[in-house]
Amino acid sequence: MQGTSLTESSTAKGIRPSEPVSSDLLVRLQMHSNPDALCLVRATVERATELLHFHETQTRAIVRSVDEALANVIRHAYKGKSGLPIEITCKKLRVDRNGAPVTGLEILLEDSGVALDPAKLKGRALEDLRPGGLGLHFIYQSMDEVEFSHKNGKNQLRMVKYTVPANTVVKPEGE
Amino acid sequence: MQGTSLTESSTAKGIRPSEPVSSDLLVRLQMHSNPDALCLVRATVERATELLHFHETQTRAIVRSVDEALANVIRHAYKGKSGLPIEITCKKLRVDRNGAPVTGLEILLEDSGVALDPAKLKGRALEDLRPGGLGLHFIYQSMDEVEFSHKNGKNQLRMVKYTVPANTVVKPEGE
Amino acid sequence: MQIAARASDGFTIFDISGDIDLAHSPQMRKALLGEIKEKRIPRVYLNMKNVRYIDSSGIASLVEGLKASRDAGTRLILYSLNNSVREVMQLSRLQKIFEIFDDEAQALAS
Amino acid sequence: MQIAARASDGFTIFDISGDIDLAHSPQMRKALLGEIKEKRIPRVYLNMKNVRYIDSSGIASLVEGLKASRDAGTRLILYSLNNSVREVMQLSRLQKIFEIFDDEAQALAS
Ligand SMILES: Nc1ncnc2c1ncn2[C@@H]1O[C@H](COP(=O)(O)OP(=O)(O)O)[C@@H](O)[C@H]1O
Ligand SMILES: Nc1ncnc2c1ncn2[C@@H]1O[C@H](COP(=O)(O)OP(=O)(O)O)[C@@H](O)[C@H]1O
Repeated sequence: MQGTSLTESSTAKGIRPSEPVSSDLLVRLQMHSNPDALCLVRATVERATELLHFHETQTRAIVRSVDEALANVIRHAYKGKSGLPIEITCKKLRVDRNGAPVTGLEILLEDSGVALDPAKLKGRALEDLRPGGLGLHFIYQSMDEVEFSHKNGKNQLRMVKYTVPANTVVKPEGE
Repeated sequence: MQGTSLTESSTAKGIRPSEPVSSDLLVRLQMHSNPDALCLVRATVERATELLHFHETQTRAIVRSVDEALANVIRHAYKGKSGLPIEITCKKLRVDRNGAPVTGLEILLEDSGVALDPAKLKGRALEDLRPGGLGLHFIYQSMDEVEFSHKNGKNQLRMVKYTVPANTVVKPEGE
Repeated sequence: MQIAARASDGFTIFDISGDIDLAHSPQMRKALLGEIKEKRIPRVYLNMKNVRYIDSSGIASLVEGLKASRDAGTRLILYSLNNSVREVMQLSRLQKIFEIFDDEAQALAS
Repeated sequence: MQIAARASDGFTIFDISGDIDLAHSPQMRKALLGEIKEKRIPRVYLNMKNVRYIDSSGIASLVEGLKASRDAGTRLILYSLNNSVREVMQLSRLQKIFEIFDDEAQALAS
């Protein structure tokens, strides 16, 4: 017996091959600030990472980061109030910030909650055995780029992970 | 040993219980008419059905219907052209069209492709062994309500499935 | 979807895994028709054990394969279908049209 | 998430399955603290075999449980952690703080 792998990427019969589009949108999700909806986002992000051929450990790290970031939006930006809008945009990146060819997943979270206090964003020392304060730590440990910003009255959190670590890894100070 | 099930629905610590919101939006997805994105939608819809406690067989039937309907949008409404917008809205229904209390999942698909020809929407006789023409059959077999419409220049397909079959099941004629 | 071929004297086994959907059914179709129409392999087996999902375009590709094998006077044999794939076969009323076996041993012995 | 209790003389086993996330960690926390703080059960076991995901709020609830058990002079024992849960324990640097065993037999024998 001889093994031949026939895996290839192919377009569907009768489907014209992808034309170059301005953005490489994978999917955009709109949800309400309801903890029950987190499992939907985790599933979507998991599949998006599979599409980009991330390893299992990387997939879990990305899913965890998005989930923790959304939990923070619900608990902190929206102070636990449900029914408020959150948007998650997943894009495929083909170049890093220096224009070098890469495969990356960019995830942009947007909410209209209270703007965050950058001083609180460092996470905490883990030596202290107490509940809470782990979410940001997970995110900073897992993602290659993490940027909080406030634009057009919205909080934005942009996270990027590359399939192979990029040359330029932006980590917050103190990590 | 004695077995006690502790399952209950509960809100997170520090989270105020859900306030009544006008709509029961679970999630809205925006994607491009790219076959690769179908797997993302299937994963999201699968979790949405789990959230509403559909049985496994029902879950598969719903996921299949959404997937087939999206494939039709890509192949027929957009004629295989990629990069064009599709929107999928998943809502939880608490009452059926007669106001009777139910648990249902409503899925609304919207595209801006060519309006469809109602004459073609009947599916085909299965006796004829030939490839193609199965998608609509799957959808009509699986969902409790299936409605095609055209509003504000957009094609809309509204599909509903109830956890227990509703009294009023709207099936297209001929089914 | 991933598809790998195990070729032997007189037959080929395709081990398919993942989702056979609009994005991937053309790849399966190409593999099937290559083995059936071009190489005219007497028996082509599809191991569906790890197929998580199949859509109507995947079913259409299987039907095309079946027709090609009938034309060529060869066999197309499916085995290890999970519930999801079985349901789709039933919905399409194809479970009696295809040769379907429970597992590889039964399929190879058939 | 689903949580079911198997209660016996001197210990309780919680079989947890699914996702321990922001929506469900309060339910696990309540179950844990009830057994540890209120009932003061000497050994509380968490069977994590079917836990698909745990987030930082789930970890926080486990830490609360651990603290409560230390205060009460009882034990909280975890077993059958999959890769996903193990990774989160490591990220939180908690893998050495908790009593963690490979499977139920080893946990019960400890
Ligand atoms: N999206 C956000 N909006 C506002 N504040 C935030 C946000 N995310 C994190 N923070 C702040 O950073 C702190 C640390 O967050 P984290 O590490 O996730 O732990 P925890 O949420 O358990 O406190 C939070 O307590 C909060 O003050
Ligand atoms: N979204 C749509 N827009 C336009 N036409 C459609 C759409 N969905 C289905 N149709 C028409 O209905 C027919 C039957 O669809 P279907 O049962 O899914 O099988 P197939 O797509 O394989 O032909 C299609 O061939 C097409 O003409």
